[in-house]
Amino acid sequence: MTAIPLEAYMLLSIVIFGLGLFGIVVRRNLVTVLMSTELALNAVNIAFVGIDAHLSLANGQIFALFIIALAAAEAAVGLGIIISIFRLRRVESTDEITDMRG
Amino acid sequence: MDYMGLLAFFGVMLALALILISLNALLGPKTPESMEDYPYECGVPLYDQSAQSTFHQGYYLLGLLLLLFDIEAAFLFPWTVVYKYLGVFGFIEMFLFILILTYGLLYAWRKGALDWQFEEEVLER
Amino acid sequence: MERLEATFPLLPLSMMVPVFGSLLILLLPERFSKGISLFSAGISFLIALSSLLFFDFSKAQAVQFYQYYPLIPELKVGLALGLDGLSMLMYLLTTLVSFVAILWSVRDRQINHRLREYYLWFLLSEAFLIGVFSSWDLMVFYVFYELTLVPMLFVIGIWGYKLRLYSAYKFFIYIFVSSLFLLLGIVSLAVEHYKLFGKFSFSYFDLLNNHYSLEYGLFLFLLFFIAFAVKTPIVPFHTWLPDAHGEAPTAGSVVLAAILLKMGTYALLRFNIGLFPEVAVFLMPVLVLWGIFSIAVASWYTISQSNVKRFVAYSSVSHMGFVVTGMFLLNMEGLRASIMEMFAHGLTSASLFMIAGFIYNRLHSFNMDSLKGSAKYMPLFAIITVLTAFSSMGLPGGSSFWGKFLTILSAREYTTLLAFLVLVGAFFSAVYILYLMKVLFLDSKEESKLVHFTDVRGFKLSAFLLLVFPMFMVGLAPYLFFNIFDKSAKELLLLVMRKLVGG
Amino acid sequence: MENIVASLIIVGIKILVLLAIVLGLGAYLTLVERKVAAHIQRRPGPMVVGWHGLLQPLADGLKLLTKEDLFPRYGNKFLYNLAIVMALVPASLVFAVIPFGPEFEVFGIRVKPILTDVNVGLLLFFALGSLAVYAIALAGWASNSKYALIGSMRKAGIVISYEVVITFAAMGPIILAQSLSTYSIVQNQIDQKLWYIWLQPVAFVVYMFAMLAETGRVPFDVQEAEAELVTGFTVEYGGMKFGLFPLVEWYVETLSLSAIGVILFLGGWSSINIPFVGFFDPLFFLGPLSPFVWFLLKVGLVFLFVLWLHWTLPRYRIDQITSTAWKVMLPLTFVNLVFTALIAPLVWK
Amino acid sequence: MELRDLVGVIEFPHLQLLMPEIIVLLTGFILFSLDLLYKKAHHRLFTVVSAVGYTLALLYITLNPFLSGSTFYHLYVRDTFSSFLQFFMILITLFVLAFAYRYYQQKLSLYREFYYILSFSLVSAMFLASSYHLITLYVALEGVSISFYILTALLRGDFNSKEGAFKYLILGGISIALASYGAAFMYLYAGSLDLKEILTHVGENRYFLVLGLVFFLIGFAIKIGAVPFHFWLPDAYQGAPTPVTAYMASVGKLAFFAPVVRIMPLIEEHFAYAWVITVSIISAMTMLYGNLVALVQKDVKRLLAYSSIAHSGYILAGISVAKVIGLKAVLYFLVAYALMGAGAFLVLALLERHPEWQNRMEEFSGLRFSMPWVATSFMIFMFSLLGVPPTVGFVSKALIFTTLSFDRLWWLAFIMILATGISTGYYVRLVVLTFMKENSKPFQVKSSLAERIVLIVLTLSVVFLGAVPIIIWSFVSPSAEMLFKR
Repeated sequence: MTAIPLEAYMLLSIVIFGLGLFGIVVRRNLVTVLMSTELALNAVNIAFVGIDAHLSLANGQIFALFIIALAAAEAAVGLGIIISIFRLRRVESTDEITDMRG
Repeated sequence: MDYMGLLAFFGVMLALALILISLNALLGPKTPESMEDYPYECGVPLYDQSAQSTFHQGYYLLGLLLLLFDIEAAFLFPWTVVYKYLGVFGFIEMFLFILILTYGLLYAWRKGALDWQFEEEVLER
Repeated sequence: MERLEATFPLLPLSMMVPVFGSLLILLLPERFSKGISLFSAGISFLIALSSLLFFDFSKAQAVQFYQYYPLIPELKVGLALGLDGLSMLMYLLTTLVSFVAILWSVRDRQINHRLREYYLWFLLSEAFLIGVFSSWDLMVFYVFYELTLVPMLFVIGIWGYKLRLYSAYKFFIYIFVSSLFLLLGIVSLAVEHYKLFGKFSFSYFDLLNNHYSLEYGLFLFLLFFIAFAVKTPIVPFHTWLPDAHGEAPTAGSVVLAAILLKMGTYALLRFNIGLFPEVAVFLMPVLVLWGIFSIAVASWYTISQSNVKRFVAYSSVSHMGFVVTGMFLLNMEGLRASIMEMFAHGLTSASLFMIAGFIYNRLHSFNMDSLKGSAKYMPLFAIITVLTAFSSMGLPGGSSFWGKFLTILSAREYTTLLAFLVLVGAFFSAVYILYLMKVLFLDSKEESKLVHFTDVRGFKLSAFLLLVFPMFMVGLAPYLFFNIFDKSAKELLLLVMRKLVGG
Repeated sequence: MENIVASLIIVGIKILVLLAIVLGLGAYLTLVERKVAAHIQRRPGPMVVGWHGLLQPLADGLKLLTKEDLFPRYGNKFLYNLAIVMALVPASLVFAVIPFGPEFEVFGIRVKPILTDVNVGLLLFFALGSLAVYAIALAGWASNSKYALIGSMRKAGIVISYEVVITFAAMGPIILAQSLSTYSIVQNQIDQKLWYIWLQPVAFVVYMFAMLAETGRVPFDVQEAEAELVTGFTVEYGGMKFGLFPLVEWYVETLSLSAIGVILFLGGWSSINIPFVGFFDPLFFLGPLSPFVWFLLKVGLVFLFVLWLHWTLPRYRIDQITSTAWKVMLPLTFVNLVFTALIAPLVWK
Repeated sequence: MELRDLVGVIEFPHLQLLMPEIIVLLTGFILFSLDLLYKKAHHRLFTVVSAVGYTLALLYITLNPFLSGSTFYHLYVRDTFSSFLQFFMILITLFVLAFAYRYYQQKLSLYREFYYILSFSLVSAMFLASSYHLITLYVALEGVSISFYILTALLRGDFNSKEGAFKYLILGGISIALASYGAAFMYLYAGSLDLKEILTHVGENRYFLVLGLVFFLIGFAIKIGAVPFHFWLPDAYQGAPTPVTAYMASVGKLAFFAPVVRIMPLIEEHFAYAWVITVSIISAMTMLYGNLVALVQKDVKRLLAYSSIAHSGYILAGISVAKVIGLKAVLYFLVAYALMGAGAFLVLALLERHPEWQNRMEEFSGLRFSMPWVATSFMIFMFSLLGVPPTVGFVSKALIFTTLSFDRLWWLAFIMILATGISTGYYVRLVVLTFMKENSKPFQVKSSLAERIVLIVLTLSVVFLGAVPIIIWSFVSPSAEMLFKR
């Protein structure tokens, strides 16, 4: 049985990472932006796991595990902040939170 | 190879699901009526078109809690499998981990995240 | 260079006296401020005078009262304090002028609020200035050099005249930014020393051993020169000066003109010539012509002023032109002229600013016209004014005479044309003084406003006398002063020759 | 080459069996439920179609297939259909990691009666279980109807609460078995001569609670709450699309969760256990078929237990359900985990 | 089974190495428990408990300054460098703590979470300063960042606070994603997660390493606020509660720069060229941009935020010279900025307690009359940020100049002079306003004893450590030499 080549993993992860960054830049909805950052982090996970399979090591998977955990924490905090933004002012778009300028 | 079986099964189930979804469109009668595709409102005329408004923030909190605890579970799974080889050290590590988790749960508890108070100031306290 | 270690911490002490005084001012009630500052400035002046007794004139080229306190041994940064002939002169000037400035302030009506801060800043500035003139470590020199900015910023900004905030701001930015180049130059020297000898050093004596290619030397020279040219100032860089001097309170202008400008010329002499003799020689024609240009342009500006303070300020610029010209002529007479002019200008400009301040105290105006008729109603004041003015103009017997005369002499050593150019410069500077004289004594057809005011007396008179007396000492017995700095100048010249011949 | 062909055939057969279980058994369980419910309420239940209503599921299926295909006017069509896929596929995929019996030999080929004995079988189970939330949330959201949305939020809230609980509850058996593979968990129970329920009674109870909640069975069926929300998040679905949701939720999921419960706590296909001594098999006469029968028997018993509860208990409020999960069940599982970690060395060989 | 081999070599961790971290962490947990179990606990109790904990950790570091070694399979490294940075992190956290209670009381935002999130972020920051291992770095980085997001958002009813936090969160998320993606590439190159091993590894496909390093450093550049990755910083700093801003500006800077500084010695010769070029260009942009934009600010907090960006630029200038002298300069600058940045923001924190204080520039006019001592210390911080001797700001700038001259990066030195020249504009304007303008509206705030002590200590240390630079230098120099020793 042939293993999936590293290039495939890397390509996938790069594509997803790019999508994440693209989403952060282009999307306007607060939650979508947050999700895009999480997407980018998950792309890193794919890369790590793929590299691990390629090198037959385990360190990358541990890294991926930590990324999962901390990304979750970040998402939790992010959602909290978004909710409190929403409670203060009914905004949904990043265009609307530009009180501070200069 | 194990996963190939899984993949095949997944394909079969996906196909099945798609078939079952589309069967009604093929087999069912088509009798268009003006009101038939209105959302169900107990017969009362529709108040507003979108129901996708806000819901109780308790659900958000549940979501956040799930996020955190499920992830911590992901840390515990590897530990459960190799616990045999870790000995006392593994036990202490796990104990600390669980302790911290319990603290997190306690925190959510004390801060009222688990009580569905139907008032505004849950997050703020 | 030879260093004579001090057995007695003279320089630290004379720096600590004002600092200690300022601490006392902070701690004691405001009504003691005047007395304390007067007392500590006087003490440090006395210390400076008495240090002349211990100064070994036979070894005036050596650094005497030398002491070293390491700050960062690894980089060889340390508090290296000492006086050679040149710094000795500047040290004397500093303590004298500081004392005079404080003496003047005691009766200055402009200084009527926040007295405690005022005297605090003056004492601190005296301490920093002593530090500037006695440091032999470039980094420490830079620290003191920068530190002198802070007191002056506050003095101009708080007790100055109408445009004080703008002037203080401008003054600080000009000097601070230009001196950043100096900082870069200083650290580059140390790094160069590291690359040559494998260890850092900021000590002047070590850095004398550095040698550079001409291009690199030129680059470093310019880094130093920018800072000092702004400080001195030389003409295109002078625009901060009229504002700062014009808006500062009298005592502030006195210290600014008499000492702070000397920092620039002193440093040019010490560092630009001392550390980069080849470059100095290379650039000599440019710099000399630049100096003469500076004299001429500044004189032109001076004549067109109607504000006395700005008048004096511009005249300072032109005097500084003499100093720079003399210095970069790079012969014995030139250096003598330059140093003498530095000292002389310290005295005369201080006195001129005090004259302006005196008039302002009486009439609340800096207009030239206010001086009209002073010869009639305030004879003592008029006499002092005349003495100062002639001294500044360079009449024989006046203090500036030697500076101008020797500059011409030294220029004569190169070509007569150059001497002629310097002479033209001297002529210009005579013109504006004569213009001042005209206003003072000849334009008295109209009724003077000075009728109802008393003449100069008391504290202010003694302040004037403290300046006028040395002016004539310089004019009449220049050898007293040549004794102090001649050997240092010769040493500097030797340095230049040695580098040129040996290198 | 032959091996590959053989294994392909075996995989094919296994998939067919699983399909039969998911669709056939799933469908027939509706009949079982209706009969059980009817008998609990002292009535006969469906009696018309076929003998004692045996053909009723078929008739129901046919009826559902010939309904008109409706779609709520303001909904999102893609998500609306995706919800069904997301409900059916993961729920049925769980069966891939359920071992129905011990390894046996047919025509010289050793066959494990499990589709894929992966070494992270339980992890796969939890992962697929988590996906169920998406189906629910999507269904409610895509319908764009208030009743559907409220129902789906309630259900999702419950499912995510109990997802955590069920995960932690399952950790006890995993520690004891030192494996995440479902097959070896059962094998370990047999080797250690111990059903894990004897050491994990608390975890088992918690697991059962969580199972009821996850499948939306009474007493945790607030997502439907007939009197309030009609049929909850499925209110806007019609025809076969409507039919699939209860099929998945009430039968396929219940069945798979029962099976996993049996595997984790009741020794899978092993016969009756006397702790640390051995197994007692009253069905020995069935020979090699006995493990399979035992497994089905246990699953069936657990399933019937669920049905029994469903038709006897009242319903709780949503906040009561979730706070029970977090305040009672989760701490219990924590304690159980530490306890298990302490006693685990006694069990290991 | 290889599993047995894998876990068979369990070493017992040398816990004394991470005693300071453990103490701070325990403090955090004690605070946490206090909050959970004792609902009526007064904030003073929280403050005292945290202060005691931090002081203990500080004492431990002070008493064992040369403790070094690594534990947890090289996941954690303690050396003089980390002890040195940690010392200042804890110290400044203590300072910030003194200002917290009254500030939050004034802003009606007395969340007890502040105390323990503060200590958790401190622990993460301490870990960030003491590891070569990418996993530890990642976890610590996330720890610091997440705590910062929360701390930024903890101001009741203040939209700016939430807005700043959200922007910080998103950019922080990108930065972490980039950094970890870089880590993935480096891992692919060397098959190891230890930065030391990665950067000394010789293997094929060197471009993976370069790519990884670039991503990794861009991640940190975002955290540091280097232009063009700075967008979040002014908003986050302005939105955050001011004590938190002080904390983020000082401890955050120490923490986020630490890994970058650790990489410096490992930049090999053939990397050095690219390193110098990229870092120096970023540095030039950062200092110019920060100062230019700060010049036109009307809000002092935002102005200081931009000045913080500019200071990142100065520090980056030192980093661009990956030599031992550069490292020393950077270390000195980091500590210097931590002290003076914290000081400047803490003065603001004190002033913001006045209910009508809006952080406008004009409000500073005549501050000298209403609060002479606060004005004086503010002046000293401004002068230090500007780089007037004999403050720490001056010494650090001089050291950066030395560094640049060492590599003959004249253009960067001139840009730095230009940037400093621009910065003169606003720093001196603030001083001029404070001391030389008349009072338009007297603001008076009563400060507590602790606040007074902290401000005095900070002011004096800014002056004294600058006048006698040998004190910090004697720690900076050996740490830098140690890092460069292979």
